[in-house]
Amino acid sequence: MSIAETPPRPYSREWLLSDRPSSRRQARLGRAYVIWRRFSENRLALLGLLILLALLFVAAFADVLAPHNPLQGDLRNARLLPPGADGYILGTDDQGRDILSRLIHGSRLTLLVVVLVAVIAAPVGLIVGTVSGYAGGWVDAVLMRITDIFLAFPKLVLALALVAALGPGIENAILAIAVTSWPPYARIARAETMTFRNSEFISAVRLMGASPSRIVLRHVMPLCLSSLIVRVTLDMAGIILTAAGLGFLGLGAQPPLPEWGAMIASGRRFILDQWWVAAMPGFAILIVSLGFNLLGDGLRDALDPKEAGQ
Amino acid sequence: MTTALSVRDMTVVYNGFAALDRVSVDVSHGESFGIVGESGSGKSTLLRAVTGLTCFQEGSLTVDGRSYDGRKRDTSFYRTVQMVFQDPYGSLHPRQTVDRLLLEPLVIHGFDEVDRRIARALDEVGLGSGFRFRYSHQLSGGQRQRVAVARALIVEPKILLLDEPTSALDASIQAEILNLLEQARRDRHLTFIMVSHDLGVISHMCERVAVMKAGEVVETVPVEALERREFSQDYTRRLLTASEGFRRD
Amino acid sequence: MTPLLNVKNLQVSFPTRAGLVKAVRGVSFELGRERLGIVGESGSGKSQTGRAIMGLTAPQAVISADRLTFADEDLLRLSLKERRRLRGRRMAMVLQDPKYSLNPVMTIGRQIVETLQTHEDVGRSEAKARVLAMLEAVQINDPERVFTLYPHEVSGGMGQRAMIAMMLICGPELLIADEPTSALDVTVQIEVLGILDKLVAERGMGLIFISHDLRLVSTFCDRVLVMYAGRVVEELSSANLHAAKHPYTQGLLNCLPQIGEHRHPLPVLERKPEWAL
Amino acid sequence: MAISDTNATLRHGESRARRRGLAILGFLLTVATTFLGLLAVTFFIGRVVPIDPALAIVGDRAPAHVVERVRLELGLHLPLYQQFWIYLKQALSGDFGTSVLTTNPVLTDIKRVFPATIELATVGTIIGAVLGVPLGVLAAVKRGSIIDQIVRVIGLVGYSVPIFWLGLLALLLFYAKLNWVAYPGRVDIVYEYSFTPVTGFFILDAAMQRQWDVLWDLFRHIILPGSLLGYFSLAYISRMTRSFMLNELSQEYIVAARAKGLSEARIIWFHALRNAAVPLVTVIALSYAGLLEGSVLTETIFAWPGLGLYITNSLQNADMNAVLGGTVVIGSVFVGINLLSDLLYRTLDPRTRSR
Amino acid sequence: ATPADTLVQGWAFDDIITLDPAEAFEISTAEVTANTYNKLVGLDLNDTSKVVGELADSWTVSDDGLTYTFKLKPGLTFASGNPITAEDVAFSFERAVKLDKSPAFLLTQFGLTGDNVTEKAKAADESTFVLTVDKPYAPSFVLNVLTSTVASVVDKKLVMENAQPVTPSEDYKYDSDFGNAFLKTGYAGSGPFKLREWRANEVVVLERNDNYFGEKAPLARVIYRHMKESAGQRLALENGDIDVARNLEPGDIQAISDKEGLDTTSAPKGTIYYFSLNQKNENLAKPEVVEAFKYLVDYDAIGETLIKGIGTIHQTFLPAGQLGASNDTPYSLNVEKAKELLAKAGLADGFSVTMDVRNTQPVTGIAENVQQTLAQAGIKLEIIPGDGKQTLTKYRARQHDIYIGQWGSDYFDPNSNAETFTYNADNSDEGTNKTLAWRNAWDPQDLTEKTQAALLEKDSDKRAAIYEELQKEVLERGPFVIIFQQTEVAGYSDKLKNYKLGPSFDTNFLHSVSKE
Ligand SMILES: Nc1ncnc2c1ncn2[C@@H]1O[C@H](COP(=O)(O)OP(=O)(O)OP(=O)(O)O)[C@@H](O)[C@H]1O
Ligand SMILES: Nc1ncnc2c1ncn2[C@@H]1O[C@H](COP(=O)(O)OP(=O)(O)OP(=O)(O)O)[C@@H](O)[C@H]1O
Ligand SMILES: [Mg+2]
Ligand SMILES: [Mg+2]
Ligand code: NI
Repeated sequence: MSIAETPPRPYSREWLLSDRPSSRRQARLGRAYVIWRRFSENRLALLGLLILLALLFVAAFADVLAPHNPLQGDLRNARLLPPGADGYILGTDDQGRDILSRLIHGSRLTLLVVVLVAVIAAPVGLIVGTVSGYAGGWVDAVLMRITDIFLAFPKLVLALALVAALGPGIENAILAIAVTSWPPYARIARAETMTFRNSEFISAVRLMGASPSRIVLRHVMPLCLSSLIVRVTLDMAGIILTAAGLGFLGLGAQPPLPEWGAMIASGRRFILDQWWVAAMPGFAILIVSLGFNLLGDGLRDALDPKEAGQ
Repeated sequence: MTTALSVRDMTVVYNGFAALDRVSVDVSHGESFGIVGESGSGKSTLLRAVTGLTCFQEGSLTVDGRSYDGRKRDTSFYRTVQMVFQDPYGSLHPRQTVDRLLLEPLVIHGFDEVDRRIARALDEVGLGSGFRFRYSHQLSGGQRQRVAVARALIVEPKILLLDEPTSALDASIQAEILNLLEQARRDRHLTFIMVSHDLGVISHMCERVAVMKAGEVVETVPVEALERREFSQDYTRRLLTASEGFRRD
Repeated sequence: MTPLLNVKNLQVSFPTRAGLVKAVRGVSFELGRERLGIVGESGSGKSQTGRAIMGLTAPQAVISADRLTFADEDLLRLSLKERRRLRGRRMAMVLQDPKYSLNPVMTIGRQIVETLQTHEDVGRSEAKARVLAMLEAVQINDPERVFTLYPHEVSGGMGQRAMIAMMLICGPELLIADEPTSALDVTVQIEVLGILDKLVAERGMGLIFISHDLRLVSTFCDRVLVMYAGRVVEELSSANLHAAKHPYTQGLLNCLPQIGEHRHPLPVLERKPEWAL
Repeated sequence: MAISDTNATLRHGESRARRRGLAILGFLLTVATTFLGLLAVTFFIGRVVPIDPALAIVGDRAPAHVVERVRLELGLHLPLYQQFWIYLKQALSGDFGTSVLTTNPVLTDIKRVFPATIELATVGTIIGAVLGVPLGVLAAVKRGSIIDQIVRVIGLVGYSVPIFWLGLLALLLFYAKLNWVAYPGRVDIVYEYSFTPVTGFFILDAAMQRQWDVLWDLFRHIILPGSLLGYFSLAYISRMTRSFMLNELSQEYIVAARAKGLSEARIIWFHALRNAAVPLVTVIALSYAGLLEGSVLTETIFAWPGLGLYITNSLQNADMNAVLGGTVVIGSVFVGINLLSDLLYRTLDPRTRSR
Repeated sequence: ATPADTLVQGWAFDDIITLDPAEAFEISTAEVTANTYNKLVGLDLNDTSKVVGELADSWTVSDDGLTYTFKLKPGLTFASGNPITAEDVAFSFERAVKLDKSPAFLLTQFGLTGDNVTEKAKAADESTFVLTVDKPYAPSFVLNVLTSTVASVVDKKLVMENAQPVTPSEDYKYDSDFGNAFLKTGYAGSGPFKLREWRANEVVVLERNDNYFGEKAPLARVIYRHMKESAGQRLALENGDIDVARNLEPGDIQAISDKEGLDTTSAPKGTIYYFSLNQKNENLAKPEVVEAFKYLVDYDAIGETLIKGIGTIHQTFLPAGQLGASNDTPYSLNVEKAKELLAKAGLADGFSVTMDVRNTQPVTGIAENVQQTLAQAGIKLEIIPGDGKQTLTKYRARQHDIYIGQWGSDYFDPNSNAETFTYNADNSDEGTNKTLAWRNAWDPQDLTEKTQAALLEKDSDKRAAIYEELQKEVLERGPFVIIFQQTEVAGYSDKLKNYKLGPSFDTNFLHSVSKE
């Protein structure tokens, strides 16, 4: 290995890929760059990223992008128009509202659901899992019993029951999905923690005299994080689908909110003659959750070279 | 000579299986003490029980005049006793840079001048500052083991436990690590307890050696006795013969 | 008599993201019915040399050689199927760790029988009889019992014996042993080597013994190849080991601590870039 | 060495029986606490639901005094913990009460609807496993090839598509436009009274009674929802198969098998797959459990008179007895399948067998 | 395709919770019992202001208007083969009153109680049944009530054979359940069809009653398949998997009537759709706001789209066809006027309010549309969807702001609707008569008495006049925004002969339907 005589220009490729970084930042950026390179080799993953960036963009600029008012329709004149008619690119629904505009505004709801569920469920799962895995003993037993109970519940039924109990609405749907989606994270985090728990590098940290909380927080959690991120990303699709399923059963977002699942549900009535009313939001869901899946898949390969077999 | 570490009748039981069976060992200050034995004889278990990574059920442990029970060790214990593990690939956190690895003990024990200490520790183990911000996967096995040694030494312990520190390394690199350890011991007046299955390494590094078999110490002899083949146990002889290479008869 | 194995200018390289990794760079040697040792530090290409001969290199690897013949077969020309017929029957390979190289869900007996039945048309009872005999030959006391055991149920030494039995059951002419004992305890290691040695001597096989332990190789083999960075830097007969010329070989010999020897500090290897050229 | 070997096994042998005893005890404890938890959570959700259970019994238009009387009959005036205690006692004696929706005992209802769900989930899992495993193996063996990409995309789309939507479109195409499959439902009404269910598994019943026309009709009904569920489990199974196979194929024993001169086919389909099968069984069992409990939406779309639909209907009608009973049944099935896959794991993996 | 002797109907009947006539009070159940049981009298399908005899051959009303004497037709039998006697009729009244289930008030409002019912409703002889009421009600009222399901005659012998013993209690003083458990899913009637099976949310199966005393039905079997979705019903109808689709939505009706081989039929029903403003909400309690809401519904657009074919715009509380029903539709969408009114109420900037909406069409669609038109006047409407039981629970507890729903007449007499919309004797939360007026905390003042008076008015014309007046009052100041009256529609295969819908839910008879 030759030692570079002249240090590479900061932020250049060489600088990032240098195997003797000279600062913490360079090391961190270098690592990120390597992951990015591995990730970006995967075309499908890039496609997924693109889809999600597009989703973010659409959500951010929904007001500008939407050609019509998503909530006010023209019942009398513009009901159930086919795609393309009268400037309604994707047609109109049974209230005479522009489907495209509703889809555009609905992206916000989708993002909201996804982000909130991730923000609620993932940390809960991570904490429960790592604590339980690291502590072992009765802490583990109690936490895992609770996890088991939630796992044994039929997911959608529990979500249904919760929404029925709390009343329909997007917030409650989010809560219900979050309540049903943390146990798998806890399981993963626990399993991973258990493999690390007896590993030598954790033993080494213990030998430094680190307290259990420090070990869990600073050493175990970061390790579980990448597989958790992958899992959460992959689960996003499932979350979107569950939210849509709740919406479909009428328990998600209330009308007139343009939630995609609820849009399918209301479009379902016209599927025979006006297929687009139900088909369009379905495509939107498919594309976005495919985006998340592609991204998660790419992340898995990039973050976990073993899984990708590289 | 004063006793740095004393283990009395230590017993460790895993699910009804006695990995250590009433083991007693005394190591005096400044001594280098070796432990040999076949795989599964309980060498690592002994070290882990001393450091509190594994609880021992019976027996007693005295380090530097203070006695410890099977379970708890306080922070000051870890400033006295440090350990280097066998597998250089497994003992470094895969997501942390060398810098972060060395920082951790300093933060825990509240050292000041962390930057200087890290730089000095790296110098001491023969790794320049160029290695400071590497991740462990960017290091070779020998370099990793140096980092592990640096990490153990950075808190300035008095006793260093070494669990087969070179068995995963090539012979040439083993020599470098052994030299490094010897140097450190001399500079810092450390007490070593070194586990190995290689009698050559033990006889090179240690003054006394305990031979373990199936969880028990079968005998403890000075290294010179090994060289002169003065020992009582047949098992020790078998180990010795085997370590001399293959012999066609 | 033509040598059993003739390797000339063997090259193995792996295309990776960081560019082409040349694992083996022009290795040449001949092997008769003798014990040849290959030593070298980790990553020097010992295993890749052995695997290339067996045809077990990962599919993405690029292999080339001026000459690669086994007995009267030109290995470079053979089809995959023909090479497969050679493997296990005429040339075999014992891997490092029995824990990983035996199929964990098959009994030991079945795995050995499988080798036999792949290459020879033998009935079940005959196969079993031969396998039992083979197990006995590798000094397993209770072959009937071991036959029915799963790999995890036997100790490392026992597993390695089974592995040897599996590879020798068809009576190959060439055996490549890739660090066959480095996962074992020293005392067991000697026992297993003893068995291997005896079988090679009795059956007149050619043996390539790969190890990073120069002392072990020199006591076990007739001839030693010393590899460094994918090349053979020196070829010696065991007897002349101490006359090694290459500084790398000398370094390897010197840096081992010995019982009853007092060199403080130990001499270490100073790697020279030109060695790798 | 032989001596130390037997010694070790002897020592292990002593504790084995005790450890097995502990394991069984632990398992029973798990089951018990899980049940208790299930019961508690469902019960309290049931009580929080802002629906007056009395209304469910007497209907929308009942006069006030009738509603009040039913409330008393149901014990709704009692404190919550007392209600739970009563419920617990009944549930433990196998009595989940009467469904107000169907007026049958909940258990009777479940016995009727659950086979439908099992039938559907079984067909789905069979389709998923029969297609998914080979696809996954193929993808792993030809990693990076076009086949791998195709399998990956098939899998990802399976993960991404809303099942109710796909079901709708499939119905539109295969029923409305092409008329290849039968109307949503389990069996044509024509046959509803010409054939007598015995086991509740209609396909089995029809085959045993040699009612081929009924069987054909059943097939036309189950094929679409079955394939749909099959697709979803295929997505999951093929993916996991691929990853397990990749893992196995990189193991040393595969190299050893090649060194023995085995053919690639035997190495892949026998050695690697046999090892991958060990975790795969769990995956398939999980996917089966998932289909059993997660087919609510499919059952809704395809009017499949199964447990998912039953629970959803009950939930919407505040029929809490039915919801609680159904949930507990699904929960126990989940626990049961987990246990079963554990047992299968043990039999498939010799390493866990004797440990 | 469906068998030739079997009629298969796709129908959403998730409201059925019991098939016991003494307990059933649901719309779907009414149709099933109507085809499987007989009552003393029934509506005259050709002139709904009249009743005709079913089991009764003739009847007389005493001069004081308190005693009704019914003479049964000769040779009547139950499906079981047992003869129908006046004893069975009396028993049917007795068990309905004593069981005291949801519909029992229809009979008890005539002064029948558990203690006196055996006296007041009794068999004078084999074929004479005498009913004594407590007040001289308008006979049209009494007879109309007797056409409802609760007055169905059950087979006393069969029922009592299946009755289960009960331990008497404070609430229920009798030692028998009068076959209630049995009849929930069982059958003991005399109609042209007998009930074979009901599986909740799956299927209702009727079979021809071969012991029917009248003309035997041509169909051997009638199957109702539970199908929730209009699109699904249409699809099945088009593919020949069902013969009749009963819950069609506007678009699908259009498609079916355009399709070769399929037909539609319709009949107005006594159900009206409305939304109501809870007077406990101080904004909604302002009279100007109430009026403004009536101007903030786009009746025309809704009529042309969302309810096209399944309803007609109707703004008064009496459905067309009932005595005294008025067809006034004075309101139409007028945002300006509404804004004016709101300004007058001091709410020029609008306000926020919630609406409980059950998850069914067309209610949801209408709610969403109203949401949009309200927004034009600055009123922010939040829709709280829920299933029927949920919204109803809230409605009955007077916890809603706005409730949108429907009201179907309990029996074919104006009093049913008048009572609920205009009667509220006790507007406190403890009020026992939970009429719609009460639920919306509306005190209709003098209207309560007028409603009572109409009940005793023997002269039909005068009675009608009272109801017209009541409707006018509610139209002006009632907190009810009534939108449309339901029209029931069925799409059917033209292989069917004589398939017709009746004027009410319990008159959708099938005994004359046949199939080619
Ligand atoms: N966590 C554990 N649970 C159960 N048994 C254990 C555990 N750790 C070690 N053992 C057992 O204890 C015995 C001693 O193990 P130990 O690791 O001390 O051996 P060792 O002498 O260090 O061997 P090696 O040379 O292979 O490292 C072994 O038989 C091992 O199987
Ligand atoms: N699949 C592969 N892709 C890329 N490089 C590889 C691959 N397999 C081996 N190599 C490289 O080939 C070189 C030689 O490897 P080989 O396994 O022959 O070493 P070795 O001498 O057997 O070492 P050891 O003693 O550690 O077994 C190493 O540098 C290794 O990194
Ligand atoms: Mg050890
Ligand atoms: Mg190697
Ligand atoms: Ni010395």
